[in-house]
Amino acid sequence: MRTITYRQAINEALAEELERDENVVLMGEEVAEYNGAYKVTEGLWKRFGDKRVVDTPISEAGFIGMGIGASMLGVRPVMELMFWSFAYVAFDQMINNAGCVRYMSGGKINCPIVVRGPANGGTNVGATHSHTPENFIANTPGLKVICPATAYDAKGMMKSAIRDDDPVYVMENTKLYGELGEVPEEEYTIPLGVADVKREGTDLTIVAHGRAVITALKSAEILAAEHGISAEVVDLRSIRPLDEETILTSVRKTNRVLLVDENKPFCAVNAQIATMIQEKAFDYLDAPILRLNALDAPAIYSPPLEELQLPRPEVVVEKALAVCK
Amino acid sequence: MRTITYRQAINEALAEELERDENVVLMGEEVAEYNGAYKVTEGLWKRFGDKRVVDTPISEAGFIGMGIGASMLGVRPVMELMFWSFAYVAFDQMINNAGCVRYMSGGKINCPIVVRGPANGGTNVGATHSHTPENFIANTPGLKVICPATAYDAKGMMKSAIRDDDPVYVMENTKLYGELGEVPEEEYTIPLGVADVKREGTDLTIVAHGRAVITALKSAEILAAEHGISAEVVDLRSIRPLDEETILTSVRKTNRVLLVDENKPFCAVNAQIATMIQEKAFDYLDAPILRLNALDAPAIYSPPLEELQLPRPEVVVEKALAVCK
Amino acid sequence: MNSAIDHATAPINQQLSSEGKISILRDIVRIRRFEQAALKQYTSGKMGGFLHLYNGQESVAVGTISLAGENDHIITAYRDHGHALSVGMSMNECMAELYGKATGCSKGKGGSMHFFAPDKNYWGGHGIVAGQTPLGAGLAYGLKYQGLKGSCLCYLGDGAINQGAYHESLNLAALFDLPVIYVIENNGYSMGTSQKRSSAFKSCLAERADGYDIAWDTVNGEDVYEVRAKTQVAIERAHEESRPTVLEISTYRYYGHSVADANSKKYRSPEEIKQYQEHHDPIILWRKRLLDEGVLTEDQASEIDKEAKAEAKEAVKFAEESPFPEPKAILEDVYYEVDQGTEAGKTGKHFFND
Amino acid sequence: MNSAIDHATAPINQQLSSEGKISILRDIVRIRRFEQAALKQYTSGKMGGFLHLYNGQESVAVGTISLAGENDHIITAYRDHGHALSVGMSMNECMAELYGKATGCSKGKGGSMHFFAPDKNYWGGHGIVAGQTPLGAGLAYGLKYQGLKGSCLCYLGDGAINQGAYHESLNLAALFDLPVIYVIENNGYSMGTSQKRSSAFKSCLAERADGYDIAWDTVNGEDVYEVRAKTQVAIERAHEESRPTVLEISTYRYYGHSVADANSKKYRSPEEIKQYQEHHDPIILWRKRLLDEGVLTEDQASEIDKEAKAEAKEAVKFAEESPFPEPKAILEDVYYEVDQGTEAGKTGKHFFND
Ligand SMILES: Cc1ncc(C[n+]2csc(CCOP(=O)(O)OP(=O)(O)O)c2C)c(N)n1
Ligand SMILES: Cc1ncc(C[n+]2csc(CCOP(=O)(O)OP(=O)(O)O)c2C)c(N)n1
Ligand SMILES: [Mg+2]
Ligand SMILES: [Mg+2]
Repeated sequence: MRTITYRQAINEALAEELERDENVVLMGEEVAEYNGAYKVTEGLWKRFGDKRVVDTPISEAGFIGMGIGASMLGVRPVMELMFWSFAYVAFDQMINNAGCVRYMSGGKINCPIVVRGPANGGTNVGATHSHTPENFIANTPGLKVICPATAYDAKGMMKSAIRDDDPVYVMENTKLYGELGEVPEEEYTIPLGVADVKREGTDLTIVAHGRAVITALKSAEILAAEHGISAEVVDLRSIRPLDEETILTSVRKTNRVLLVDENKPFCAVNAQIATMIQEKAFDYLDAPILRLNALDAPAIYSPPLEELQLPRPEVVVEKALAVCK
Repeated sequence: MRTITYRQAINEALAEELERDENVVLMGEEVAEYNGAYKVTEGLWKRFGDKRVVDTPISEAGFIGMGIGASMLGVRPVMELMFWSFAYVAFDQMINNAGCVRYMSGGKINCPIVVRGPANGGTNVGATHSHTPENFIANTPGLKVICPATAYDAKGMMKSAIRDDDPVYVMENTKLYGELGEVPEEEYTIPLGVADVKREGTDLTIVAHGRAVITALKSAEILAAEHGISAEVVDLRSIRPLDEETILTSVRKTNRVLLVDENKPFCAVNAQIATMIQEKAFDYLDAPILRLNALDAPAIYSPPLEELQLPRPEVVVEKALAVCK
Repeated sequence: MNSAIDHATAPINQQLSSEGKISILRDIVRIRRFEQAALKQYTSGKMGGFLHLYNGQESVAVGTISLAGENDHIITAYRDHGHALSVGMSMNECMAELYGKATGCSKGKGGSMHFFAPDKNYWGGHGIVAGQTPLGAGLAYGLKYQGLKGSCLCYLGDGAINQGAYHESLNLAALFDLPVIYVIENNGYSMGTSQKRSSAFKSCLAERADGYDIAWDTVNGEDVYEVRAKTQVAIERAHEESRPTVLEISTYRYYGHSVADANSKKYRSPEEIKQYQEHHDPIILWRKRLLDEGVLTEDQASEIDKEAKAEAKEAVKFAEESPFPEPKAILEDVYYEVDQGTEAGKTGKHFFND
Repeated sequence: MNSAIDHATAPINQQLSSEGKISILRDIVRIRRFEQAALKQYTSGKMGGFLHLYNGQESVAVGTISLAGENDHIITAYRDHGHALSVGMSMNECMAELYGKATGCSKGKGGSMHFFAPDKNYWGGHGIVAGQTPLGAGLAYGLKYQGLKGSCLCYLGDGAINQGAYHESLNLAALFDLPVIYVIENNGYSMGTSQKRSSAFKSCLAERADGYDIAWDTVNGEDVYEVRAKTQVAIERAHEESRPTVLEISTYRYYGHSVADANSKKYRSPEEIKQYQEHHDPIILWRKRLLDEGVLTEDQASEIDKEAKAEAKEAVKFAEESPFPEPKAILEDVYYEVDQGTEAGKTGKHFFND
């Protein structure tokens, strides 16, 4: 199969959906003429023109709210947040308007909007630019949120997100944009709400999402090579809707669980997962579920320290050994 | 001891701190001339005047940011959000500025600000006015968040919050404002980060915060009277900092846990608590930890239905029986 | 009337038939009677939450919305009963919504602040101050995107203009040439705060539009003819030039901010309220105007009032007799895909109570 | 100079000693040399994250801050190196910060966008566009609250004016009579978007201040005398009347939005950049002015440049040789109470990794 980057995979998804449905419109800061701050929308303005690919001023609350309003009329905006961290200036629009208007109208309205952009630490851009709010979004009934970890998933899920008739918030990762992965030429979609076992194993289940999946996979190799531990890696891919069954199936097999997550620990996504597992697979657990998160401080700038702040294979392995001891 | 309302208790805390420290200034929409939308600041403008009690326009991002800026200079603003739900228009200021500026400046700055107001459902004001974002705030290192459940706690903790040199976000509850409780005449403070066993018991630990504590206490009575179950009720009071020891001590004694929380379930505060307990008291648990949260939808308006949406004693009892079976 | 111009002579008003004029009166009266009935029921504990009455402001919604055509859309804040009835929603569904009944326009899920009727181009009913202003720009964006000659009338209060979202919306509206009309319903107060204590301005609140090169005007809201004449200019600007407008319409509310507002007679004098009710009340003024014009008879006027009262009474009965939603309704209308039973809606766990 | 007025004659400039004039040149040159050194190190991979250079804009920070007295405070966005050096921060601490070293002004925790020196009235360095504007109002509020005759100079970009927070701040500043001066550094672009494509306006961006009844002015940023003259008016307004001002200072950046901006020569022509560098460069212009005035000799000018270069080189050495923070530093500087070891800081769990 051909190999393309995560960035290209998303770009293809956007192009295909722009092609397929004339109601799809891309919007955001620098997405058109500049080709996107991270070049995810490269070439799309040139190809689809001013109407379909639109540069916005730096007004996230305004333009995302505008997108939500347009979506109520059947337009299908795909909004780029240059960084998901900037969502906080638009949070009211994203939570209260996109997230509640269907409910408050008794189901008369739906908002087929996608908000996408990178949400990650690890690039030394400091505390205000390194937020990972998938836990906040998933807390909000009415919203959906996904965090694809590979080019294949990013393309297939982005297409599903755009076709979904509810608001879907897609969290990408600047550290993954350049990563290569196999992506078929043929069209495909991946449904939201389906986890993926990225590596099979028998001794331990590692659950992760986003870039933590890559970290988990590297760690699983070390565990196998150096410690004879066979770790299964479950990639959540979609946070809400969530595929609990795939997680539980793995846990019932391995009986030991480590949750790796780049969220800050307090009420991280993996706190939800741990809670669920202990409730639904209590009798299958041979040891406490352990978690590994970003170190609990705002994202530090200093490059070598930020590397220590995020989950990395050495620490995953250490924690895995603790779970398996 | 004399009995006053939760509202009066907060009012006294504010008055005493205004009296004690001339840097304390109250600000918010309608807090001065109108005496507060929920009358928490009643009489304070009259008593302390224009400089110390200030009405603001409807510009939460602006005025809370302004308070944060003033706090960096040593002013100690106590900002009222008429509803905590309105925090979402000011989220960037509250998370990125108050929450990160100390870190990003390498400790050169601190923000002794308090943001307070009600955060609760149950009053039929609809989805956009019923958010309970204590989990979001507690996810953010650099911020502190407390949810007092009684008049006594509200007064003592509010005073500590105002004296604290970090940003402290206080979540009150409109359904509690009118509740009476014993509050001493003499001055006292309650430190942040100390949970309170509101009822002792031996068979089951119920952990709760905010109004869920009151629900838990009612449930505990039913459990004792009708089911012979002795439930201990641990009131977190402070979410961050968190008193894990008091929780664990109780769990080690009762070996069974129910977590009651008005947060929506996904990544609720009680997901963090469950995760922590299963990790640190794994061998003490005789059954899975169960949770009870608000039903997982935006807050419904319809009064009889909203009552069903929030945790109530009947359901707490049912869940408690499930934990104890 | 103090104004030098008689707006009755504006073409849009000249075109107005007698039936049209009477229909405007009927709509104004219906709002008044609906709300009076609602107030009574609210006071006797039949409803929860807030009740923000539109009493005194009726001519604004009715006057502006009387001009709305097929592709003109409406969105407003929480003080939304008047706009709802103006677009043609029934008293029944509105009253039932106040009661939180399953027959309410939002199935009892929204309440007073959240009336919706997308089939009548009415997009609510929004509780977060100014939160609807980007949505208004978005509705205009959508119309333009779909190649329709339309507009969005987006209402906000005098206190709402100080929210950042409104300003961001103004810039977007101007920059993208959006056919949106921001209607500032200036009733002089945001809760207990007078306009002067909440907003810095030079001549008026609408003037901020200047900084974005947006056309604006001020309007005397008690005069239906003026409201219509000036709104029509804005609608034409929207339809023909796809350009935004800001209209500041001065008006007044008789009751407190919401019915729960215990201070409503403290931050303004009873005389001020009385003054308005006696000399500026939109029903009295419009009724007198139509009587003067010979378009309406006293009998007809009384009949309209009687009908409106009866309709409101009927609506109360309807609401009373309607059922509350079933408990399972709590988890409905959260996700479109789930409600429709689509494959997407059935894949993965969407709700997390167990 | 095209302007009819020679701002050199303004009293504040007349009072400026020769040493003061030379000091301004030195500050401008120091910023230029500091950033050129930083760019070189960034390009060779010594730093992480972003590097937003201030090249071309130096006269704005230096000119305005040259007027700041004991109670005048400064806050800006992420393009903050110029302001930092202007308030008197050392090249060493700034360069070390870029390297992420423990000796950096923010202990390596903030990076390029987050320089701070509260002891020099410098409150950063903020990465969220316009997020600093309410803080600026707050600093002014604090000064006023404490009864100090001061001001806050709050800088923002031409793209930042479209954020709601800025508008909310303007209203607050006007309403509360805050001594804040919003300085819009209009370099014509927000990233790759020209002013015209991001902002709707009538004559200029500052004019939006009118809607809030705030005084405003436009300033030619290449002329230090003009910058100082007009800023002084604003500072006096702040000090004497406690009133805000909006100044829009036109300027230009030579490099891309940040060094990572690969498109910097696509959205504007190389000619445009060259044109500015040749005819509007603040160093060339000010230097020439001082030479013309006979205040400066060519030798002195070269000496200043040489010293600045040497200082920058020294700073690179300092940064290179400084240690990175210890890993435990990651969890420091989160909570004041914890850092100080107070009772509050020791009560309850503050960090949740285990
Ligand atoms: C963001 C936000 N802040 C505060 C409130 C509380 N609140 C509701 S209405 C209102 C006053 C609004 O006044 P105005 O805009 O003049 O409208 P009016 O009530 O007069 O129609 C306030 C403060 C809110 N709903 N949303
Ligand atoms: C809220 C927010 N949105 C977007 C960004 C990304 N961003 C950083 S700087 C910038 C351009 C700002 O332009 P301008 O205000 O003109 O300042 P300049 O860079 O020209 O100094 C953008 C879009 C951000 N940091 N914050
Ligand atoms: Mg008003
Ligand atoms: Mg710029």
